This record gives sequence, structure tokens and C-alpha cells, in this order.
Amino acid sequence: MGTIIWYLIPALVMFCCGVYGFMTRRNMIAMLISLELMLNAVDINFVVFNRYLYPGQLDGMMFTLFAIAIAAAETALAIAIIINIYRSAKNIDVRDVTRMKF
Amino acid sequence: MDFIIPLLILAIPLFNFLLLGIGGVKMSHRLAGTIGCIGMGTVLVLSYYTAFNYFFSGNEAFIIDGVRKAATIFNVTWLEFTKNLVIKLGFLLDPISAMMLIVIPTISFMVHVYSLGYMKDEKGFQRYYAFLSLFSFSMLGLVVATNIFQMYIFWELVGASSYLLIGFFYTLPSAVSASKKAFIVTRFADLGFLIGILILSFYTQTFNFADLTNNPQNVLLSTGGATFLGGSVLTWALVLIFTGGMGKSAMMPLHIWLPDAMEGPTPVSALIHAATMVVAGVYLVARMFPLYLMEEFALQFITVVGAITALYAAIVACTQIDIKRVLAFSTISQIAFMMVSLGVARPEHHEALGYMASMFHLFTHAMFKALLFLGAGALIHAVHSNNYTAMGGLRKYMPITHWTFLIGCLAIAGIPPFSGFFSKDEILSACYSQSMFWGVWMSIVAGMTAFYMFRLYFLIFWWDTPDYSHHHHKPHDPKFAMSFPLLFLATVSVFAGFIPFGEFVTWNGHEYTIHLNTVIAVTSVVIALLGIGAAYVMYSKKNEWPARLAGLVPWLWTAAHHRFYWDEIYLFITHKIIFNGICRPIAWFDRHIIDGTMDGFAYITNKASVAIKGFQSGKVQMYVWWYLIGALLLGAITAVCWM
Amino acid sequence: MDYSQFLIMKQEIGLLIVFLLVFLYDTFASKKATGVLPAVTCCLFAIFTALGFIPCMGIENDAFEGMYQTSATVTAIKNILNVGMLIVMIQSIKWANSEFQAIRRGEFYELLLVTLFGMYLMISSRHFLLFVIGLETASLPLAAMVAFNKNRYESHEAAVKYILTACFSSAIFLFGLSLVYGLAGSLYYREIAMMVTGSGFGAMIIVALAFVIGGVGFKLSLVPFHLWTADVYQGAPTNVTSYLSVISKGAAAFAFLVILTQAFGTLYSKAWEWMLYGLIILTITVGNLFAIRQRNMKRFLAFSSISQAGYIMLGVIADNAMGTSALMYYILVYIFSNLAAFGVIGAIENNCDKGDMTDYNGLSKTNPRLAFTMMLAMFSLAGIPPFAGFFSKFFIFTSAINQGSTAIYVLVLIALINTIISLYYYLLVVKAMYINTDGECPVGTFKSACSERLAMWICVAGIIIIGLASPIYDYLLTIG
Amino acid sequence: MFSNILIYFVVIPLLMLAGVALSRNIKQIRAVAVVGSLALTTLSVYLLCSYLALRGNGEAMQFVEKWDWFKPLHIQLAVGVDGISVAMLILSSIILLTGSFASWKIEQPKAFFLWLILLSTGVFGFFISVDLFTMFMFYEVALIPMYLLIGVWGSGNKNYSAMKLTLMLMGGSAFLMLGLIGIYYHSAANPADYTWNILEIVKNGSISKGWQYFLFPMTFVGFGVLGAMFPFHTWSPDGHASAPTAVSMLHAGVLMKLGGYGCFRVAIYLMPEAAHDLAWIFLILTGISVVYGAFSACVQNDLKYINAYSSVSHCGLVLFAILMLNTTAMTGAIMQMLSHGLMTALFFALIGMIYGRTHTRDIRLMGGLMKIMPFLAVCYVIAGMASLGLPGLSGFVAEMTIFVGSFEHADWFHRAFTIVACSSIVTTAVYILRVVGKLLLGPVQDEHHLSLTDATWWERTSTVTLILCVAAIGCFPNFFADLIKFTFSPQIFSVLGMN
Repeated sequence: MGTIIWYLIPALVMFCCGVYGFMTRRNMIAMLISLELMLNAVDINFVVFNRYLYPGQLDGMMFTLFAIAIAAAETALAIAIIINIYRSAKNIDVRDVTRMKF
Repeated sequence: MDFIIPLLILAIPLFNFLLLGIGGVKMSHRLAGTIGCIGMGTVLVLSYYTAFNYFFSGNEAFIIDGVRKAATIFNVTWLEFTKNLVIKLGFLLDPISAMMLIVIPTISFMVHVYSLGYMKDEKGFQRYYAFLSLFSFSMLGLVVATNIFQMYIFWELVGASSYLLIGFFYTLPSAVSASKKAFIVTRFADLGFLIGILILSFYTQTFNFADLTNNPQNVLLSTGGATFLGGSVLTWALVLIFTGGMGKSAMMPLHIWLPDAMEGPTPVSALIHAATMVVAGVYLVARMFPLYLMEEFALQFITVVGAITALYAAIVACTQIDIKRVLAFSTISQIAFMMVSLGVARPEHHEALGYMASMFHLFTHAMFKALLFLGAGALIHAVHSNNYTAMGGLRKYMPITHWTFLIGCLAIAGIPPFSGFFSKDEILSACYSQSMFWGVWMSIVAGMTAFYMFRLYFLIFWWDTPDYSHHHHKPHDPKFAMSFPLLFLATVSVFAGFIPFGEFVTWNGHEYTIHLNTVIAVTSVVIALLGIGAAYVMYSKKNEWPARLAGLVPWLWTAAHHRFYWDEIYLFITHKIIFNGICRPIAWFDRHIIDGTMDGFAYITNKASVAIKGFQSGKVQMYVWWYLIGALLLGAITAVCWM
Repeated sequence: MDYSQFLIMKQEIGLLIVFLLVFLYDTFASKKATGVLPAVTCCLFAIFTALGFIPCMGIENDAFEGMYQTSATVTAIKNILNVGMLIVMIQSIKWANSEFQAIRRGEFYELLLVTLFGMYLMISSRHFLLFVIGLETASLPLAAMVAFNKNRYESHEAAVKYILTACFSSAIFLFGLSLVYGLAGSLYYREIAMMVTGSGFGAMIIVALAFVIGGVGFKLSLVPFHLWTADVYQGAPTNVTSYLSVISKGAAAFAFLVILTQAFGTLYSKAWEWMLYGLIILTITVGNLFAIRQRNMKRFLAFSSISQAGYIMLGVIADNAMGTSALMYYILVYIFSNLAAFGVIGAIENNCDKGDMTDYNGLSKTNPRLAFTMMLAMFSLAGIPPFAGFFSKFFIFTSAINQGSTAIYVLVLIALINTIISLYYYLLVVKAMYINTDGECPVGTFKSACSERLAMWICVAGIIIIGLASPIYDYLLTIG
Repeated sequence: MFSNILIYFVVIPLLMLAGVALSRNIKQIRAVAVVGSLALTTLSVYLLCSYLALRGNGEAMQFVEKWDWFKPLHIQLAVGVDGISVAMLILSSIILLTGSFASWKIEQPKAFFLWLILLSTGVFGFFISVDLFTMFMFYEVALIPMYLLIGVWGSGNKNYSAMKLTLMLMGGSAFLMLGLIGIYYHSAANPADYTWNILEIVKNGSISKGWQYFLFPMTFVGFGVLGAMFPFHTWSPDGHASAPTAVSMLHAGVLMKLGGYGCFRVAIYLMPEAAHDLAWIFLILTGISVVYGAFSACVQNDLKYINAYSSVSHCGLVLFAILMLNTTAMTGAIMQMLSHGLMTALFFALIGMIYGRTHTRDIRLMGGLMKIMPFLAVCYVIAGMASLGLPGLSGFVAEMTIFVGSFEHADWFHRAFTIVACSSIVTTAVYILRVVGKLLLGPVQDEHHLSLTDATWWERTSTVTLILCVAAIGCFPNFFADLIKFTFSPQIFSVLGMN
């Protein structure tokens, strides 16, 4: 338990940083970067849990691999969409994307 | 006795009503009038036959050992509430219903005939005869009721037909409001009647008059001593039932509808508002008299109400201008006589002389009051006005009307040998035998009766002859259709007093011989003569006396002229208190509070919808913020609750 | 490894075959021949759907060490989704063949099929890895589809909102999963269920559960994870919206049921029920409150679908076989009703480019059949007999109350009171079409395409038949 | 399935629906409507005869038959009738018939009749069902067409009224649905025996007292909303004021009876103990309804508002009597339902006809109509007389039965409320005569009215039929009283545990 905390806390901090960044950055690309932080924190969690708590199995590791792949796909798609909106609005400030509301 | 004839007595008017009501539109006036008169004439014959059969046949069903019995000719189940409480429609023959079987068809037939002339040119002539038939049916049904609920049913029906007939001239606002007033006031009284019936039937488990009156002791026992606000249940029931009678018979304070009811055609006033329907209250009390005897309080209540009404109406009658109103108040006063008479009747005093006297007076009064009203109708027909100010000196122009009217006045004033003398004398005897106080009181009222009737008589037929030249033709006696009823009724009024009434109608069926109490008879005649004399002095010629006298006590005169402001009080109560004080606030409450609450729910929902719209700000970062907060709160709250 | 276990995944394989055929056709067919691609896809998918109804033996089976499971229930829900999918596909033919979309119609249908594949995985998985793969497969292509309408700004805005919130939500979900993994040591539902029995995990597991609920609740658009819904529904092309609102939601609802009951069912004497309890009240109420103000039809239906999701969740909270079958039944009915509504909206949009409620004024005069279809859909959604929606609502309430606690009576009462609010806004649509006929009618008379009419006829038939024909529900209950 | 006579009460309306849908012009539509409703009337009279022949065989209901529908949930299509349902079926078919005549010249006849017949399908289905689910389904089927009927064909503030009416009634049915589901889960001791069938629930008698205390108010309020129970009556004035003639007729004449019928058939019949213990709460509410509706009616100026408030008062009396829980009062309640159904339909028909001519319903703007349209005016007076309880017409017998029955309770609480309820006979007279006086009698108010015509033949048919029915009940009440009273036979009252 002693060592695991030293991995989990940074992961949590990373996650929180990601959340914070996601909520505060105006640039969508920056938001994606924050998102990446969050996902990586999750990956760390999985790996750490696997390594320290359940060393006899590979579930966490495998999950991490898949999560990385999924994160890549998400990012790719997100960037494509951001490019799209940039084309039509010439702007990627997330706070300007508020035409539909209420 | 065979049930066919009694059934026909009820069925013919009903059939006539339906026939004239539905098919009347297509009929000529003459045909409708003929149908009405023939129908009523048949009923007249049949009821005379039935009544005479009852009184004189000596049939075992009607009289045993000189005691007259109540006979139920037929009794059909109409509606079964419970096993015991059953409304039956039946035909009860006993002394008073047999007597009414004479009174009602007589007057009704006279009115039917009279109306042939009186209503000749009116629009809705057929409708008028239809309503008359309906009324006759209802009134006959009322008097032959075998049970109190049947009586209530026909009680309501006479009310409705009275409503229809008062409002016959429906384009006149005054007639419309008078009919409405009549119905609603009597309806209010009927509420009391209904509750009284409910109370009585609940404890006795019967509606039947026979069960109720044959063993009044049992009725008293069946209430089990239950009391309410200090009065026994029976007292309450009887007083409430009497309330119904007060409404129909226009006793104070429910009398206000009757003077207004004079808006109806005059023959209708004669039939309904003088002779028959208005005595239904008296009839009701008489019908249940053995029960009333059980409750001293109820009888005293009746006496007091009657006595006060009699005096009040007599005073007001002295000041009215409209001749029909004078007659209306005189009717109220005379019915009050009958009420008082019932109220003071006790078996220990001359075998309940008051009961017999009351019925006797009912009989005679029906004749002479109908006569007076029909006479008034003839007068109105002649001068086209209801007010005596438009009349005067008419004795020269209308001799038949004059003489018959005079007979009527003499009868009501109680001058021997006219019929009113005998019946009124019995009433006064009954009063004196109960207590000196009521005797004196009623004697004074009797004197006033003579005064106001002769005031009316002199003002119409003597006083000052106005200029009739602007009329199309001079006032003249009516045609035969109208004068025949006058003559007939005048004849009856002259001789009816000699009927040995005690042999026919007594409270327990035993025969009873009338003795004239000389002292009382002489006193009452003297008082009546005094009244007539005063009227003669004041009104026989045009003079200043009446005005001067009114000037002596102007407040009394004005108050009496305005009928002591009863109408104003009622208007205040109904319009200001009930309408504006109850109905309007309730309607407001309903629209704004109750409905407002319902609308309020919708309003709140809408407001809430607007209030939370900010959550959907369109900003992605706010979305994820709420997402996160939501997830964390969900976890946190559950965790806190579980730990 | 036993390869024969792939045979257990009959439906997934079938779907992949359909996908591949469409893909190959799209790739190799001549430009002219691709014009019939939508129709071809529909036919293929119709055959596939029909095959799915063939009952087969040994339907209860596990594959991959229990990561994948199939059963009569699972097959049934997949079939239900297939039917919905088929209707969506038919509805889209006209749109996909329109000039502007023509070059990308292949993509559209392929993406549709892929997302359906993801949903199959979500439904069948009994292991969170497979579930996550399914979830992402189901939601990422949708982002691309939302952005399909390239020349409309709203479409892009919707896509941005969707992809960003979806990513965020999946991050949160994965974080929650990582905690679950840390605490339970496994990602198999059944093992998690064994591990979390008792109460030794403290608050951490509850927070983890809350994150998991958030992740799936996002797809279901449960309040407060719903905020993306309205914007995305409004901005996306109508066919995508209809797909999002019914198929995607239906699959998520069933997966949600499986996760909650199988993985977390034992946790802290059903802590999830209370979490769901709050979410249902919030979802139904907030969805309704927002819906009453909406004037854009798609946005309006978005909020209506949010509150409908709340009703669907009543089947989950019931936590019994009756609840499961009621949930499936509700989804089935909901598919038909909602697709009917979207069918009308789509037809009007394709022909007149109108989408506001006021534009529907007098629709009953110009297009009586469309108006009638819409009215049936609204009545069905509002739960008015004799339409199917009444039965589904009644059964879902009945199944919820079967749970028996007093609290559930309160919940159902709240839900029932909310049906009044929902009736109000559904009637607003009816009012616009049938009552506000005085002024001029913004939508002129037009003849909708055969494909659109076919889809609507299917929906109308479904709305009328599914409720009155009891065998459907009976069957669902026997397998539930 | 089609060997059962009752099923035709649903089949015929469905055929009528199809017929109207296939009709091509207004004549065909009218023909379908009239023939269909005549068929229904005939059928209901035939049912009455066969019911009378069959009754007394010891069964609580006749023609009972059931077919499984949603079997796992024990939902059946279960039908059966007793005297009360038979009476209600006759009432419904007569009002549908007269309503069809009253809408002779309606605009958009096809859609109108489709909705109207759909509504009646619900009504008929409701009255023949003995299965709670089916009952509830038909109940809601009957409610929803109201929205469109008022919204499309109504007048005045119709959007608001239609919405309010629908939402309030649906609000009531929300409570009702919860109550019904609750009843289902307590319908038997063993979950395998759960049932929606009223007769079986009564036989099982397994709803515990505690649950009854919860379920009784739910169901009673649920149905009570439709029965216009205070304070849930406010949909009634607005709704009726805006509704077209035939819809007002059906709604006030039949639909509001669903409320009273449901209160009896479900709330009281299934949960007699709670009914006995909680009756006082609802007695107060309904007692208020009776008086309050009558007083409110006194100051209204819109004819339909007057009649709507009078309906509140009269329907309040229905619920009031049902809560008295004794044979006489309940018999009175059902008779009042019949009577009020007929006379209020008559009222609304006449109001519709008058409104169609004068284009106003404000009594201050009309007067002396007796002179202009004597037929309608006379009918109005007859309706008014029935309403204020004139003997010989239906209102009297119903009210008297109620009062006599209510007075059987000897305690002061019941006594006081009975007397309060009795007082409504005076208030009723006030507002009826006020209307008659202002509207029909007196001088003609508006010169333009002088050119108006009297009733047409279809209007005469409609009103005369209703008047004949009103008079039939009023003149031969014992037939109807017996029909109804027989139903409160010992079997049922052994369940109710009362006299």
C-alpha cells in the first residue's frame, strides 16, 4: 500500500489537472490535450493497480493498451471535427460554439 | 268504492293538461276553452258524486257507528326507498279530502267558465287552460294524498303550476319576477317541509298518514326521546312541516310572495291565490292534526304565527290601493284565521271545535273569496286598471258585479246570515275557549276585516264617480260566461253558512252539533258593524277624512302602505347578503383561488422551466462541469447516506 | 483457444458480413450503381433482421471466458434494435440520395452499421473491456455522423459538443472503471459482483460507481449527464438524431441494466437503486421542464427523449424479470413512436426545410397523413390508449411497483405526475397541427418519398399493433 | 368471443368508426352515426331485457366472460354487467344518439364524428369492463378525444379550456393509475393469483386495511376529478363553456358519470373498509361541491357556466350519496347519474341550439326568447324544472332517494351534511329561475333576435327524445330504482359489510 500511493496520487493530480484544463481552456486543441492528460491518468491507474495489487493477471495492462488506442481514435476524430468547425467559423474558441442553447 | 271514478278525477285534468299543452298550439281558442271546461265539468260531477257518496251513502267503508272513517280507494306503489319507506300514489277519502273535492272542482270549474270570457283575447289562451288543468290535477292530487310524500309531490306541482300561471303574461317583467319570487319563497319553505318529512319518516319508518295519525302515541314513542337544541325531534319535525305550510299559505314572514302573485291573471288569483292552493298549508296541518296534538309547542307556534299574520295583513289591507292586493292581504288574514283556529283547537274544548271551524272557514272563504276575486276581475276588465283610484260609483254601471261583490263583502265581514258569519263565529268561539287573549285579538282583526273590505267596497262602488268618457265604452257588467260564476258563488256564499258542518267534518270523525254562542256571536256582529260603519263614514262619499286620518299617524300609514317593508328586507337579504355576500364571493373564490391554484401549478411549472434554462447554456465546458458535479454529488450523497 | 466460440456471436458476425458487403459494394460498384446503395443496404439489413428472428437452439451461451454472453433476452433486444435500425435506414434513403449527400451515402450506412456493432458489444459484454470497446465503437462514429451535414454550421457545432462531452465522459467513465478495477481486481461483471458484496470498500466504490453511472448515463442522457443532448439533436441531421434518440438510447439502457444488476447489484444493499432513484426523478422532471419551452421540433423531441429515458430507467430500478421485459417492451414501443415523429420531421425538413413547432400550424390541412402520423406518435409517447405507448408506460409502472417498497410508490407517483407535464407539450404539437389552422399554413402540401412513407407506415402499424397484440409482450416476459 | 352480447358495445362503435372513415359526404356520415347509435340504443334496451330475465340467479354480474390478454400480468378482457352498468349503457347510447342529432350541421363532420365515436367507444368499453386494466384503458380512451373536440370545434377560450380539461383529468388518472396498480399487487394473497378482475378481487378480499387507506383516496380522487369533486372541478366550467354542443352533452351527460361509476365500482366496491372509515373526508368535499356549485351558478352570466356549475352541484350529490354507503342513497346516486346525464345533455343541447342562433351565451344580452323560439324555450323550461326537482321529472326522484337514504345515518355529522345538501334544492331553484326569467321570459332584448327561427326537425328529435327519457324516469321511477337497487343485492353488501 505504501508504494502504490506514490503512483496513484500523481495520477489523480494528473486527472484533476486534465479536468481543470478541459474546463478552463478556450482553445479546443488545448482541451484535447487536457483530455489526453485525463486518459493517461486513467492508464496509469490501471497499470499501477495491476502491477501492485493484482500482479497475477494482465487485465489492467490490456485495458490500458486498448484505452490508449481508443484515446488516439477519439483525438483523431475530435481534431477532424475541430478542423471542420474552423473551416466554417474560422475560430476554435470553444466559448464561441454556443449558437444552440436553452 | 270503485276506483275508476276517483282515478278519473285525477286523470282527466292531467290528460287535459297534456292534450292542451302539446296539441294546444294547433287548436282554436274556442276548442281549447271547450275542452278545458268540459273536462273540468266532468271532474266536477265526478267529485261531487264521490264526495256525496262519502258523506251520505252510509257505506261501511266510510262510516261506522256514526264515526266517519278514512278510506283509501287505491294506493299504488310509485317509488320504493326502503321496505318501509314507500311513496305511494293513492286516493284517500276522509271528511276533509271529501270537502276539498267539493271546493276545488267548484272553484276551478267556475274559474274555467269565467276565463272563457276574461281571457278571451289573450295570446296563449290554450296554454292558460293547460296550466289550469295542471293546477287542478296537482291540487286534487294534493288533497287526496294518502301519504305525506305524495302530498309533497303534489305540493311541489301546485307550486310549479302556480309559478307558470303567475308568470302567464311572461313578457311583463313584473309578472316574471313575481312568479320567480313565489316559487323561490315557497321552495324555501318546502325545504323545511322536506326536512320535516325526512325527520318524521326516519323515526316512524312510514310516510302513511294513516299510520301517523291513527296512533300518534306510537310516533311519539318511536322517536325514542331524541332531542335537538332543546326541542324533541317530533316538535322539530312538526314545526318544519308547518314551515312548508307557512310558505304555501303565506304566513308571516313567508307571506311576501302572495301580494306579488296578483300579477297573474285575475281568475288565477281567484283559483290559486285565494281559494285553493293557499289553503294547502291549513289543509296540511289539519291532515296531520292528531300528530300536532302531541306537541303543544307546535300548536302554540301555529297560533302565534297565525295571529300575528292575521293582524299584520289586516293592517296592511287597510292601506293598499290596488284592489287585488287588498284582496290578497285579506286572503292572508283569513288564512291566518284558519291557522289560529287550528292552533287553538284542543279535544278538551268542545271536541276541538277549532278544527271544525277552520275547515268550515276554509270552505266558506273559498267561495266568497273566489267571488270577490272574480268580481274584482270583472271590475278590472271594465276599467282596465287594478287601482281603486280609477274606479268609483260603479254600482250604477255594473249592478250584478256590485251586488255579488257586496254579498262577498258581507260574507267576509261576518254579517249574518251570510256564510262568513257562521264560520268566523266558530273560529272566535274556539279562540275564546282556548284563551281570552287570542279571542279578543282575533275579534279585533275580525272588525278590521269588516272595515277594510267595506273601505274597498265603498271606494269602488260609491265614493266619487270619475270620468269614464275616455273609455271606449262605459263600464258595464260582464257577459254571461263571467257573470254566471259571480252569481253562482254569490248564492253559495249566502247559503253555505247553513250547512251543518259539524256533522261532516270533525277532527275525529264523530259528529258534532254546532251551537251558536250568543255572546260571541253578538259581539262579533257588533264589531263587524262597527267596522262597516267606520268604512261608511269615511268612504261612502268623497271627503277629506281618509287623508286627514292618514295624516294623523303618517309613519304608521306609510309603513303599512309599504307592507311594513318586508319586501325591502327580503331584497336586502337576498341581494345584498346572499347574492353579493355569498354567491359572488364564492364565484370569485372559485375563479381566483381554486382555479387559480390549478392555474398556479401550470404557472409554477412554466416558471421553473424558465428558471432552470440557464443550465442549458450552450457552453460545452459548463456542460462537463455539471456532468462532473453531478457525478461527484451523486457519489458523495449516496456515500454519506450509506456510511 | 476454441474458435468455434465465434459461432456464438452469430448476430455480430452477420452484421459484420452485412457491413462488409455494403463496404465492398460502395467501394467497387460503379458510380451509377451506388445510387441504389441505400436500397441495397436496406434489403441486406432487412434480410439480416429477419434472420435474427429465427429461433435457434442453445441460445444461452458464453464466449471468451464469459466476456461475451448471449441469451434469449440479449437476442431479443438486438432484434428490437435491428428493427429500429431498419426503419432508420429506410427513412434515410431519400436523404442519403439527395444531391448533396450522394457522394457520402456509403459512409453514412457503413457508419450506421458500425455503431450498431458497437451496441451489440455493449449489450452482450460481461466484461468491462469489451464494454468499453463497444461503447466507443458505438459513440465515436456517431460524432462523425453528427457532423455529416457539412454546409450547416449547426451540424459542426453539434459535433464539437458531442465529441468533447463524449470524450470527457469516457475519461470519467474510465477513471471510475480504474477505481473499480483497483478495488475489485477484475473487470468481469460477475467477479466484481462477488467482490463488492458486503461493505468493505468504503466510499471509494460508490464514487467509482457514480462515475460508471455517469459514463453510461451520458449515452442515455440522464440528468445531469444530458446537457449535450438537446444541442446535438438539434444540430445533427434529422436521421442521425432519430438514430441517436432511439437505437443508441435503447442499447445503452439495456447495457445499463446489465451493468447495474450484474456487476453492482450486490453493492451495499443495492446502493445503485437509490442513486438511480434520484437520477430518475431528476431526469423525468428536468427533461419535461425543458421540453415545455422548446419551439424547435428536434430540440423538443430531444428533451422529450430525456424524460422518456427516465421512464425507461423505471424498468431498471424494478430489478426483476418483469422490469427487464417492460424495459425492452418500452424500448420497442419507443422506437416506433419516436421514429414516427422523426419520420415526419425528416420528411418536412427534406421537403420544406422547416423545423419549428409554429411551422407545423395547420399541418392537418395541408398534409393530413403526416399530421395524423405525428399525432399518433405524440399520443403514443404521451401514453394515451389504445396506442402502444400506453401499454409500455403502464407495464413499466407496474413492474416498478412490483419492487414493493413504499419509496417506489412515491417514485411512480412523481413519474405519473410528470406524465401530465409531458402530455401538455405533446398536445402542443397536436394543437399546432390540428387547432392552429386559422392563419396561413407554413408547410405546403407535398408528397413524401416512398421510402419515407414506408417507414412511417411501419411506425404507425407498430404504434397501433404492438400495444394491442399481447403476444409480443408475453414473449418478452417469458424470456425476461 | 362474439357470442357475448356485451362485446358488441365496443364492436358497433368500431364499425361506426370504420363507416365514418369510409364515408364520402356528410349524409353518409350522418347515416352511419344515426344508424349506429340507434343500433346501440336498441342493443342496450335488448340488454336490459335480457338482464332482467337473467338477474336473480345468484351472480353479482351477468354476461360475465373473460378472455386472457396479457396473460403473464393477469390482464384480461373481462366483461360483465349489473343493473348499474346496464342503466349507464342505456344512458350513454341515448346521449350518443341525441348528440348525433345535435351535431347535424357540424363543420368537418368526418373528423368530428370520428373523435366523437372514439370517445363513445371508450365510454361503452368502460361500462362493460370488469377488469381494472381494461377499464382504465377505456377510461383514458374516452378522455383524450375531448382535447381535439374542444380544441377544434369549440368556441371562446378553447385552447386554454381544452388543455386545462385534459391535463386536469389526466392528473386525476395519474393518481388513479397508481391506485389501480396498487390494487393489483394486493389483489390476492399469492402473487400467482394476482388479478385485475374486480369480481375476483372482491372474492379474494385481500387488500389489507392499511393499504386500503392508501389506495382508496388514490382511486376515489382519481375518479372524483372526473366526477367534478371540489376542489378538482374547475376544468368543468371552462371545458363545458368551450366545448361544442354534442361534446358538452356527452361529456356532462356520460363522461362525468364515469367518475361516479368508477368511484363506486372501484374505490368503494373494492375497498369498503377504507371507504367506511375515510368517507367523512370526501363527504365534506362533496358536500361543499353540492352547495358551492349551486351558489356559484347563481351569479354566472354565461349559460354554459351556469350549467357547468350546476353539474358540479349535481354530480357532487352523486358522489355525496355514494359515500353514504347505504342502499337507498346509493340507488339515489345512480338514479341521479341517470337523471343528471339526461337533463344536462338536454340543457347543453338547448344551449347549443340557442347559441347557434343568437351567437351569444350571455343571459344579459338575451331575453324574451319564449316569444321567438317557443319550442326551444319550452324545452328549456322543462329541463330547468327537471333540474330543480319537479316531481314527474327525473331530478325529483333521484334527489329524494338520495336525501331519504342519507338521512338514514343518525349521527349529527351526516345529518348536518344531508340538510346542507338538501338546501341545494332552493339554490337550484334560484339559478334556474333566474336563467329562465332572464333568457326566456320578459321583453325581447335584442331586436335582431326577432328574426330567428325555432328548432329544426333534427333538433326537435334530439330534445324530445331526451325529454321523454327524463319524464320516463320521473314518472316511473320504481322500475329504475328496482333495477339499480337489485344490484346492491346481499352479495355485494355482504362484501361491503353493511346493511
